[in-house]
Amino acid sequence: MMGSPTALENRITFLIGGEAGQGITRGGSVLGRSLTRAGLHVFGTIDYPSIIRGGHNFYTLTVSGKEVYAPDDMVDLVIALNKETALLHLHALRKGGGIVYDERIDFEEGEIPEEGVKLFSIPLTDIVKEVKGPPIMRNTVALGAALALVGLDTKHLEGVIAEAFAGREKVVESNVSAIRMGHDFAWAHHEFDGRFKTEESSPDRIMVTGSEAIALGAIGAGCMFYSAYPMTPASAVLHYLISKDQETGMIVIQAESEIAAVTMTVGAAYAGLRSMTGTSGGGFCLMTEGFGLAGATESPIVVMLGQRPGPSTGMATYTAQADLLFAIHVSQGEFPRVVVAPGDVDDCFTRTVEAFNLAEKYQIPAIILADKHILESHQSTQPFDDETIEIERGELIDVDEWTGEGEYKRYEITESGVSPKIILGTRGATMLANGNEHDEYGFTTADPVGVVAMADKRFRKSPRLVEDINGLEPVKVYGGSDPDVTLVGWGSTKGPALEALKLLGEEGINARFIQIVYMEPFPSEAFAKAMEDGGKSMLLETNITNQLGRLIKEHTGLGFDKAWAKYDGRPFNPGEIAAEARRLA
Amino acid sequence: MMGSPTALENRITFLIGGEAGQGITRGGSVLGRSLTRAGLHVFGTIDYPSIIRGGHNFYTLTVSGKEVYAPDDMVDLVIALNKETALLHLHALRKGGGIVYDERIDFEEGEIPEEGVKLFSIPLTDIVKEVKGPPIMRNTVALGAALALVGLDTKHLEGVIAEAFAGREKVVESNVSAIRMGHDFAWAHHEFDGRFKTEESSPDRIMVTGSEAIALGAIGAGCMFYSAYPMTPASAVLHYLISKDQETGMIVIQAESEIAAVTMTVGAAYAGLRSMTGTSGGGFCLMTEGFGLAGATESPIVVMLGQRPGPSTGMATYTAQADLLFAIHVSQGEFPRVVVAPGDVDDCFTRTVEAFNLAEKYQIPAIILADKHILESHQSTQPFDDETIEIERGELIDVDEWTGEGEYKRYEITESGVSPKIILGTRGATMLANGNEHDEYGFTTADPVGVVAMADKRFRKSPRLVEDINGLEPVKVYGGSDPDVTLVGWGSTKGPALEALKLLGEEGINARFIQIVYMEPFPSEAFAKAMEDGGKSMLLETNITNQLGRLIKEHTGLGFDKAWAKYDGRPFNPGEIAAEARRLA
Amino acid sequence: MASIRELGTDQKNYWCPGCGNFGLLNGVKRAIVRLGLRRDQVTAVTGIGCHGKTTNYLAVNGFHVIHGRVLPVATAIKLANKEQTVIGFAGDGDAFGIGMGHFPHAARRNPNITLVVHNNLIYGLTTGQTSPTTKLGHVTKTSPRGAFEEAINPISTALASNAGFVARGYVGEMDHLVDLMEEALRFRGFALVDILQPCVAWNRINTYDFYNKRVYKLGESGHDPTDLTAAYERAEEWSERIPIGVFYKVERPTYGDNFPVLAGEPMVRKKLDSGKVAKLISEFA
Amino acid sequence: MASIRELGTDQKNYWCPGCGNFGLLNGVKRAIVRLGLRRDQVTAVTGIGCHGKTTNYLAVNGFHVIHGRVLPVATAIKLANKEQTVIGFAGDGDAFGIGMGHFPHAARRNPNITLVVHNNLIYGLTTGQTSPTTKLGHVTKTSPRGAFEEAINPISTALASNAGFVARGYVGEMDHLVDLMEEALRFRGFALVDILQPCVAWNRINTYDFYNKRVYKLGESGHDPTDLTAAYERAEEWSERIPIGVFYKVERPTYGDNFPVLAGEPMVRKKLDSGKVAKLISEFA
Ligand SMILES: Cc1ncc(C[n+]2csc(CCOP(=O)(O)OP(=O)(O)O)c2C)c(N)n1
Ligand SMILES: Cc1ncc(C[n+]2csc(CCOP(=O)(O)OP(=O)(O)O)c2C)c(N)n1
Ligand code: SF4
Ligand code: SF4
Ligand SMILES: [Mg+2]
Ligand SMILES: [Mg+2]
Repeated sequence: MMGSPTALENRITFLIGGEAGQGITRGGSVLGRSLTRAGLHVFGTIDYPSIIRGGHNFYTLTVSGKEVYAPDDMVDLVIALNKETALLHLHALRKGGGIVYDERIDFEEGEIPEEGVKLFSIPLTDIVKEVKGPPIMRNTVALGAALALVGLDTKHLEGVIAEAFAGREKVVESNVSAIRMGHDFAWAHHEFDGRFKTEESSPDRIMVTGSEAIALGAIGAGCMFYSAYPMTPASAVLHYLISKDQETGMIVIQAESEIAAVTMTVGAAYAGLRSMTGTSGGGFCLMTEGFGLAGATESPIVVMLGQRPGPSTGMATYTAQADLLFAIHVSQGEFPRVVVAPGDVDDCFTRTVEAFNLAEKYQIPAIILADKHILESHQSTQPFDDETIEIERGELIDVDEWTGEGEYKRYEITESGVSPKIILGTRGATMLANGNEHDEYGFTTADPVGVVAMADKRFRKSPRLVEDINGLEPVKVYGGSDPDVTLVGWGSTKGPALEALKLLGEEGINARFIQIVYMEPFPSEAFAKAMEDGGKSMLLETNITNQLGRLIKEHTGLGFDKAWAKYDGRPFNPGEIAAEARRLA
Repeated sequence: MMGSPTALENRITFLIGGEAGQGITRGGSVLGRSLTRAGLHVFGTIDYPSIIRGGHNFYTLTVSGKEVYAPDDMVDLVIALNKETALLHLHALRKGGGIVYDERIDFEEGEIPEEGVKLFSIPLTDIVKEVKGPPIMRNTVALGAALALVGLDTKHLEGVIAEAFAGREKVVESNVSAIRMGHDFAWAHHEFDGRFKTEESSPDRIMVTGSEAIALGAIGAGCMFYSAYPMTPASAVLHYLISKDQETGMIVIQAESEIAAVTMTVGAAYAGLRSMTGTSGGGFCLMTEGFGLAGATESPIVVMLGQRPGPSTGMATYTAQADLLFAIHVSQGEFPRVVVAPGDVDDCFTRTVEAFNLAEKYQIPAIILADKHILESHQSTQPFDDETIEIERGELIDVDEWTGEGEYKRYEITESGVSPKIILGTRGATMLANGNEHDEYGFTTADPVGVVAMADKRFRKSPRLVEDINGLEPVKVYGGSDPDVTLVGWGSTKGPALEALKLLGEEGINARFIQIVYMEPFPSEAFAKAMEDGGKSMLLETNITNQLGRLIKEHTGLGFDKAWAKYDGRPFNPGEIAAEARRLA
Repeated sequence: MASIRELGTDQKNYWCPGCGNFGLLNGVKRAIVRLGLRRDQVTAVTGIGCHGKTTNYLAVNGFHVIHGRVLPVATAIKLANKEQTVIGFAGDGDAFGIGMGHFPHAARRNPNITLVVHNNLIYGLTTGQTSPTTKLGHVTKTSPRGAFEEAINPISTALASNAGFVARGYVGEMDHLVDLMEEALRFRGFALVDILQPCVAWNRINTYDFYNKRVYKLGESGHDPTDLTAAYERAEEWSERIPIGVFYKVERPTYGDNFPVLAGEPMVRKKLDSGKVAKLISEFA
Repeated sequence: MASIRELGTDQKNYWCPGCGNFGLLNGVKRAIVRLGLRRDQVTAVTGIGCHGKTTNYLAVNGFHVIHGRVLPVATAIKLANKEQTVIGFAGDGDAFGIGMGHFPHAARRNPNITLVVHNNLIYGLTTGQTSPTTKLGHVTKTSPRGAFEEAINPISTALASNAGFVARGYVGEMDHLVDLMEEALRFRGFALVDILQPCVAWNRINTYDFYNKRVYKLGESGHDPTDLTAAYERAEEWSERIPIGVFYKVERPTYGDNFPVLAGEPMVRKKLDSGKVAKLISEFA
């Protein structure tokens, strides 16, 4: 049998599917981590409804010897933990692809086409029984079998499992047996062409989700306070940080509501801590007033907004980029703020550090605008380098640096617009923050001259802020010069767009992708420059009204040959982007 | 002595000033109402800090035989209830203007310039003592005196006071005596040129604030439910509606928070009532999630957002137009909505009715975007005509109209995008509303095809909504054709802009004012058309970042020769607008 | 009058097998049947959480709202159509975490509605975080060293807020639960029914077994439900013995009783009349 | 150590002449002086309302926040710098209306802070609307037929929420108030001091005269502040006799005690160290 196209280029896509509660994400990520350890590149993503048990879940994992930015549209190997999975994803199975399933599943005649689909029946249940494991372990057996099919050994999988159950010898043992039995059964009984060449391997990489990368970025940036209320897809940041609070020395709090979460964050920032909160749309609504308090009191906070489809509670476990304009314009009145949208796990790490630095340097609130697809997907990458982190605290006066002369003015009118800030408890100085309009000391005022001076002070930060942002690659360009077509997008669209560039390249179409990273202040010049000589242009957004397009129109007057709005809660697929681009080019 | 210029054109401006607690607003509005009854046109506005007693308050009242849209920059007669008032407003006193004050106030040498200022000392305190009134009654005496100075009798003032204290004979009596004694003293001892010709009078007019006009609009529109949490400058709507709940049959509730207020409003709308809430920026923040719930569940609610300067709690008792972009983009996700910004009390009434109709016809939330200046200022006008009100309930199925066949589908996919809505409790039908994404019945779904169908259904309302709005004069043009200069503004800027047109006209400068009334959906075509052949253009907004300008840029690409951002919390003055326009023309 | 079957929908039920919500829903349905209500006479308002799926499975009027806002929405609906039997369904997090700002206010207002709290002492739908009702020491995803905030006590919170009907049910005592729900729905005023609802997915402490060993019925224990002090004392019990039943019950005027405009037909039946405004306008002359 | 004079600012005071806030502020200042604290050792967090002007008049560290959010901000500040004496100043509306969602949570968490409620039973700054603590029948701008929602009882609400120190003061009993404030500030844990504060502008019922006739001191009445049941009973008293003093007082671990990272120096003193992340990153290999 002919190998599938991806197998030929040393690339394969797995899909693990079953019911909620069958450990689908766990299975997918364990496989991804094992393959990362094997030196391969991976991108894995989970699709699940907001249901704890039951309901169809599936995890798509694309693995390759080269960089992977998004899962492929088509699947090579389906690992079906129930029959539904096999049937539901047949349409996405590449010709020559296979299905790993429990021998106890019976397919009726005609359910599976006779040609082009390989059936890999494995005694999942029997093996689990043999090793006396719980039903959920069928998952593990199937992973062992899948590795055999793609020609890999189980060393790394065993390692990952052993670490996961560290200290529970018995469990590790039975899992390892399950893996090996699955592997050996498949090796003995089945054949599949998608064998990996691991010589292309790049070892010592890590695999993380966007949430984890953001959490690590926060830790690296010296965040000392995180307060949040659970909300998909932001909760994972909370979970991770709370699990590590003793190692990091961070205070991590589950607040009673998003209102409490954000106002606690502002309180901690006032005192002098780098502080952060995270939420999704509904919770962000509840944070808007506190966000404005941060703006008015010049308290540097970082808010991670993990977008999911709205309006209202919408679709809790799906993805969208539909909160952009809301985030940019949020809260009454006006004050400088930063909105930055990471596009992959590396961005999640580095841009989080930048957000903390900008927030503190300019004493303004910053929003990290992520989405479910980026937050919950796994991506392999080079380990983040903590040595590259530079913590810039701006005009924060260290406790020992306070000279103690005169009364301290929290809102001193300065040329830069930034007023030196002390740490709460500095001997001999008191600090008055005020969400009402105020004078230099922080006392409430409505004096027409004074209030204009204070607003001007706040907005005097803008030019330098813009300058700083221009130095941070606010717009990134991928692909060659003089392209036939230029794709423009942001956030998690980066991955599928980069994959689409590859697909187009294979067809000889020269394409470019422009990623806008900073949304506010908007990098107009950098963007306009990147758009020069770009051929046809296509905007990609997972929202209905093309929010980035509207922002671009406002700031640059530029339009697009095509503006594609996808809003079914699913991320873009590389293939569909390539197809549209092809039509346009 | 030469009459002041305004007096010459039968126009005069009073300024009543004193401490909070001295009844400044009351005095100003009583005078305004009396003069309205005298057939004159008035516009009165109050300037006060957020303080219950003490702190300088002043009420500026411009009165004329012709329409008045805003108070004049310069004052003819200062009624100084304390010395501070006389001194603070000297700079705004027109040459030849006068100061009414208590004879017990001693001005030091040089405090008052010898020329150009007339001093009208009145024994305010003595008269109050004589009629055995409380100190606050000095106010009343001064009003009587002021009327004498401008050549009017006290008939209407006495009438207004008598009604205010209806049923309290003694109080009425002493007030009337106070008025007459003040009047007679001034008549006997002082002379002033600002005499009114009342032959220009237009009788039977009313004087209302924007708040009152909006409340009346809501009542006229058939609003049956109003729930709010107090917040300046929105509270007056709540106060008025609660004071009239028995006459109107409306349920009016002071909720425990803005979150409760808006979600109650959504609940009432779901059940089938026209319902409304009102707030200012901070409270609006707290309503954002509930607003999205209205959007997702297609519940027609009306939210009055009374802007004041932010960020955060800002300046509670001053004015701004800095929540425009926040309001337009508010809440996560996307759904059609209406944002309408009334520019005067007539707009407040009619546009409120429109907001209710549009909200219900399209089953969407609507925002009435007002500001402190419009909400708290008094303006005289023709009585609103309830006969002009047309209540359009759209596809609301009356209880008796339900045929009872089949299961009712709250979110039936229709061509118009509007799904017929029943009233809660319709026999034989149950109605399921759902803030999660849902199918036609209202059941939760995340099916990729179904959710797109539902989003498309919601957005299919847009074209007809835009059409409707185009029929409602979304952009109003004042002034002649082929102007030298075109002013563009919104909301309460309308008044000073219209006055500026008059001033410019007097100088032979041909100016036009374009008022944008509907901000969302934005009336791009109507606006672009209005801008044609407009000469130089100037944008007027009381915010820092020229939010309307940014909106215009996004929608039409049009810019301005000058964009004026005023952000000291005070409304524009006609004179300053005229001066800028003159420079530009 | 709806039957149990008619009160169900055709939607696939996605609660975990064994979840206490099944019993809870069943108990509510049986009470509705006992009251002889038609489907169109009942409105269910649900919050966000596993409990929130109730509107998918209960075939009456429904409003699935946002997290924490069951009470203001339910209150308004009752005012809008006083003929509806309005039942709010909230989670412990929904009612006492994010929604805490409304609870005491609903209680003191006393609208004639019933609030059912699906109290599983955990955040179910968001995969097992600490809830305000999670007990001290309980290890969850967000309390790795055990919960260290004293739990909210729904019963004493309701008592302190002047709630007129304060009760606790348990899904493992079905007949008792149905009686309780019936009593709550018949009560004129705000009724809290806090229901012990095991979450089999995330709460491994407060299980059926845990409750079966501990619950006892207040009705059989000589408790006087008009005695506030006794109610406060019973509310504190949560160790060897956990009381279920009515802690407190005293009628007073309902919220609706205080609105003169509610004396007549339900608000939603009234015709809109723009003429009413004319007289008011003239007052501004 | 600050003196009374040093604790004042140069800002013109804009409370109405005769307002209870003057006495309240004075009482707080005297307690701070008694504790011998420097100005830089105290942080005041104020809500929005007349009470919120306190940060303009009290010369310590201050944060004038948004309406209703005194408690989360104050809680966070205490965690950030445990050496500060943190005092929250909230209005009755601020604390129990819009801010109600935080009160029970702060109480059960037990951060070592004090919440002073300027309880004037009215919305002062917004010109006299009904407050959650406004008593039944009281006619206000928003209750033209008299308030008809049972008032929130701050004392029983605090008790039901597990607050460790629950007290009521009255500005007309200055020495008692200063003692109370001192005791509250010394208390290790969350202390509520609900202070009866006449609003001379808008509340014509709960005046100095009203209170002078009624208040009595719990300390002189044989009340045992460790007896929860007795505390609930006293909390209900509000007619002929209104108790002031400590209703309830029991120490337990504070919120901060539960964070291992708070064992050392205050958080704000720690140096930021980006190196800590390296080991964590390696766990993702
Ligand atoms: C404003 C907002 N914040 C957070 C969430 C996420 N969320 C959904 S359900 C839930 C808590 C569920 O716990 P509970 O109310 O006890 O319900 P259960 O699932 O246990 O029935 C949370 C935090 C949300 N939907 N909206
Ligand atoms: C979010 C928000 N809603 C409403 C307001 C308006 N507001 C300011 S103070 C206040 C209430 C004041 O009452 P209380 O808290 O009792 O304080 P007091 O003035 O009586 O001291 C209100 C409603 C606001 N500032 N912010
Ligand atoms: S997670 Fe818990 S509450 Fe939710 S359905 Fe499962 S068992 Fe029930
Ligand atoms: S309004 Fe009341 S609370 Fe406010 S300052 Fe005046 S008396 Fe004091
Ligand atoms: Mg729960
Ligand atoms: Mg108050």
